[in-house]
Amino acid sequence: MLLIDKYAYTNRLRNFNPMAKFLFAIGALFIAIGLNNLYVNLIIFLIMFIFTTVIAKIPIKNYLKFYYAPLVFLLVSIITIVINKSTNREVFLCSIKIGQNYFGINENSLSESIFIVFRVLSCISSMFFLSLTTSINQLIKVFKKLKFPPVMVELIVLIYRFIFIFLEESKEIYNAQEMKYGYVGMKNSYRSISLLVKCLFIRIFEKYRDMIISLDSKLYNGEFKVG
Amino acid sequence: MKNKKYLLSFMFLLLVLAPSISNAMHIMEGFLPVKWAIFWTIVTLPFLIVGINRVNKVFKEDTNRKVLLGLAGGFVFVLSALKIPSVTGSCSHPTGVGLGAILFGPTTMTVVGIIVLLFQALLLAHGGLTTLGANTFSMAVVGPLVSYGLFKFLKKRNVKTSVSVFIASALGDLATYVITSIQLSLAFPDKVSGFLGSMGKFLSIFAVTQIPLAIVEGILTSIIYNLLLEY
Amino acid sequence: MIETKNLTYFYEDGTMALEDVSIDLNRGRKVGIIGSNGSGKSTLFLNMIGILKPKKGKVLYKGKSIEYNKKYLREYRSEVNIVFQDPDKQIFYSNVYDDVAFALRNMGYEEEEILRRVDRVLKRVGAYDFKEKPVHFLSYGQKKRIAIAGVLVMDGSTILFDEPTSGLDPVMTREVINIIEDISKEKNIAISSHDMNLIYELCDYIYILNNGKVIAEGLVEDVFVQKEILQKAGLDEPWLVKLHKKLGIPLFKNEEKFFEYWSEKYGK
Amino acid sequence: MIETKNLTYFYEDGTMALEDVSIDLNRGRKVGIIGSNGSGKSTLFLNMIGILKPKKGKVLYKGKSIEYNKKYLREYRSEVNIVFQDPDKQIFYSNVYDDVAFALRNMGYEEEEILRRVDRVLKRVGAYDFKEKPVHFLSYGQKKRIAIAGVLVMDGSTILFDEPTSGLDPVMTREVINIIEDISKEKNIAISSHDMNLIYELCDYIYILNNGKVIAEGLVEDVFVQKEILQKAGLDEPWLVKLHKKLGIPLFKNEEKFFEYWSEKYGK
Repeated sequence: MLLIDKYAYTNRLRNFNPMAKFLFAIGALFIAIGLNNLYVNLIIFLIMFIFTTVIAKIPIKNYLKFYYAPLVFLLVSIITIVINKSTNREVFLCSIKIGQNYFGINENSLSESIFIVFRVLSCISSMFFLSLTTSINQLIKVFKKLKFPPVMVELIVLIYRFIFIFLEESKEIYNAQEMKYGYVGMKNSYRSISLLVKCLFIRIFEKYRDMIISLDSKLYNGEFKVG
Repeated sequence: MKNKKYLLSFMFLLLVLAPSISNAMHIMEGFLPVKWAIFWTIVTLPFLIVGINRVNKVFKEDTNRKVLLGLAGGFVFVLSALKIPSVTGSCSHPTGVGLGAILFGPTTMTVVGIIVLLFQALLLAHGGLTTLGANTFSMAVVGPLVSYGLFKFLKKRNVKTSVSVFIASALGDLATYVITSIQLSLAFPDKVSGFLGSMGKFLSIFAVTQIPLAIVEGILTSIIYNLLLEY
Repeated sequence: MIETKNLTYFYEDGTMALEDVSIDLNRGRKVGIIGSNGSGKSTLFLNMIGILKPKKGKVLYKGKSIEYNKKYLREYRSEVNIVFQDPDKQIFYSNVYDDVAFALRNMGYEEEEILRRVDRVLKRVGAYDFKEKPVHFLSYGQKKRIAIAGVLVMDGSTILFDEPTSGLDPVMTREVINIIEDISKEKNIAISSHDMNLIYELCDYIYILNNGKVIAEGLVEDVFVQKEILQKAGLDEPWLVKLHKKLGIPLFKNEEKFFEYWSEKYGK
Repeated sequence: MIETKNLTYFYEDGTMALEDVSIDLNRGRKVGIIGSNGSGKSTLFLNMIGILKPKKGKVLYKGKSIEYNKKYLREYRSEVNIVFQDPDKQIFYSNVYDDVAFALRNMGYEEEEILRRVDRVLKRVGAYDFKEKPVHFLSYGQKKRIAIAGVLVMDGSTILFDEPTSGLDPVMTREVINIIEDISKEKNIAISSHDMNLIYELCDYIYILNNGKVIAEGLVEDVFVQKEILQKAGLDEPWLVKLHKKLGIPLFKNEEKFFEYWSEKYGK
């Protein structure tokens, strides 16, 4: 249902030691933002790219698609950073005058942006390596070993399970609404999405009611243990 | 029905803690320089610790609440994965995060929030691990606090509930957006005009999308509130 | 009026769901699509109503390929619609009337016309008596009727039913069958199910899906006697078919006819 | 070992759910509780495992009234447990192993013992092959098996099954029946269902519930031939019973026996 999740369980590195994968990715993240070195970051990106596509065998086409959304954000932010405003033309490499002010690209912000782009690419590729090769079920064990607060681990376990129950329901409700013209026009869309949220919201309580019965019958003693 | 009480308190939450993890802008993985990544993690930490203690206390009283909070977390995540057409024409995510739990107090939101943000990073590639601290601070600390405070405040003043709901959720959303802009401006002060110049740029760029979104969010939350009242 | 032509569908991760499926709903008034869970029945229906878009092949409506733009789909869905399996996921209001009126309101009908249509359709599915009750007080079978009403109210030419009787007890199953029989007098019907006795009695033409492929098709009487194919698809023979084969008696479409035959022949 | 004695249960709003229900699971190894949707089957089960407390009457375990304190109920539920209808509501982990181990960990077993037991039980329900898959990748039928495993692992003396085959296709139904048959060799079983053919084949003693009351009980062969009672309860006759009555042949418990008889007698 979620493509990244699917790959995490089916890629070629799925059975590789989860702690090793985790430390590898997190280590790379630290190096990437810690050193903030163009060459190092380029190398990290290339390594992660190869590990994820060639070794873990994530199809390149889908892999690249995952970059799409973050890169849009990156583009907008970079433009924001690169373009500055000043009354003094001297600070810019090139500029245009609008009214009293000059808008242009400053040398420092340009070089900063280049650093950002490389840093982002190396970090994203490291995160993708982790999320595409290591399933949440494996990560949960890693979190436990790393002594995350137990209550966090338990909530992660439960939320992860319930995400898919709600996802499936929301999809079915959405389809049924779509078939009834629920998303034709703005007004219908708002009404439909509100109804959908309401339906899911009520489901929380129905499920809660049934689940605590099931918990009782399984002798729940207040703790969701993980092996 | 015994659930009625839960339902009401939860509803309250829905309204109040609206600034959503879902529709706010996530700072992407690797975007923040190392010192700011660390800084925001440290700033968020106390809230997280208070939240965890709080959650632990609630769970001690009633262990079944773990499941309820888990369900709320799953729900919040799914809302963030839904798409609705927004005023600006692009697709955005609907409201509702807050949902976390007034039952558990607003700091609980930080605990559920950080987990949902973690899942968003790992499963949806929204946000990131190095920026988890900064995103948690804007979306799961400040946003909920603002909505929560506003809602309480307006309620005391006897403002009509649906209006309070609208204001609380819309402004909570805006607060998140302002904080994100501040975070970005601190990290990337304008090389020419400094922090303030940068702040102006980020605020105006994101205002185009975020202000209409905040309004949509407010409206949706009120509609949902009314629908739930019917039920 | 709906056909699929060599329809192939796979998920993003490459898992094959449907392969080269050609189905023609004109082959019967009530066409059955049967197969075990996971054989692709629901995915096929989602393709047929334009929610999913085939990766290869096409869906034809009145002989023309359907289009995937908003305008076309809007038109199309006023003619072709679907009753999903779980009523809880297609009833959005706590009020029966509002829920059945949902589609009409979205289509912009006048309230007067809506009132007329909703009332008529509620009577037709036998839900008029409880139209004042809040939905969460209704039984599963009653909700099912509301779900059917909510689709029927659009008055299209074709309705797909996804597992229409699953979870229903014998009496409610009978009632839903009667509703479907009634609708089929004026509309084209397709039913997906893994309940063989239901399909055997209700449908006239069937397709058997197995692992996303059509492994058999034909008139009910012809397909259901091919035990190996049913077995391959993980399905059972209807008991009337079993009797026909083991006892060497003629094949009957429903038990009434069989018992009639028997009493005539053996006077019992 | 479980009995209910004049059990009456009504909801907080006063709606009667069960009235004067006396049921004794010792009457058979596999006791069937049949009735239409809303007849009170599930409420009865919830009373039997001590989740709901009867308003009048009582639940007896080994001849003694069960107690409603935590300690007693924990003990009790390690002996008497239930598999609910919807697997999604009783699976809490995405990890199959952790989920099946859940009850054992709650009971404080050693991890080694847990590993042994979980593996054994997963093999027994035929779920060992997909134990590495996350639950959200599993089909409905596979989840059902995990849910059964999660209860079976406690190794109690009695297991209640609430609608065990609803929503399953013929092959999975057959598999679940086999699992239940297998379990019934060493445990007491109660099954609630509105699928008459299932109950007829599987159970030896049955109770018919209608509107919260027991309107008939007895050996399967005796009860299922009383058409009026089944009709009153909104149920169908199993087809083997219909044949028995209409064709004047003996009553057979399953189709194999019937066809055997037939071929012996008529050489077909």
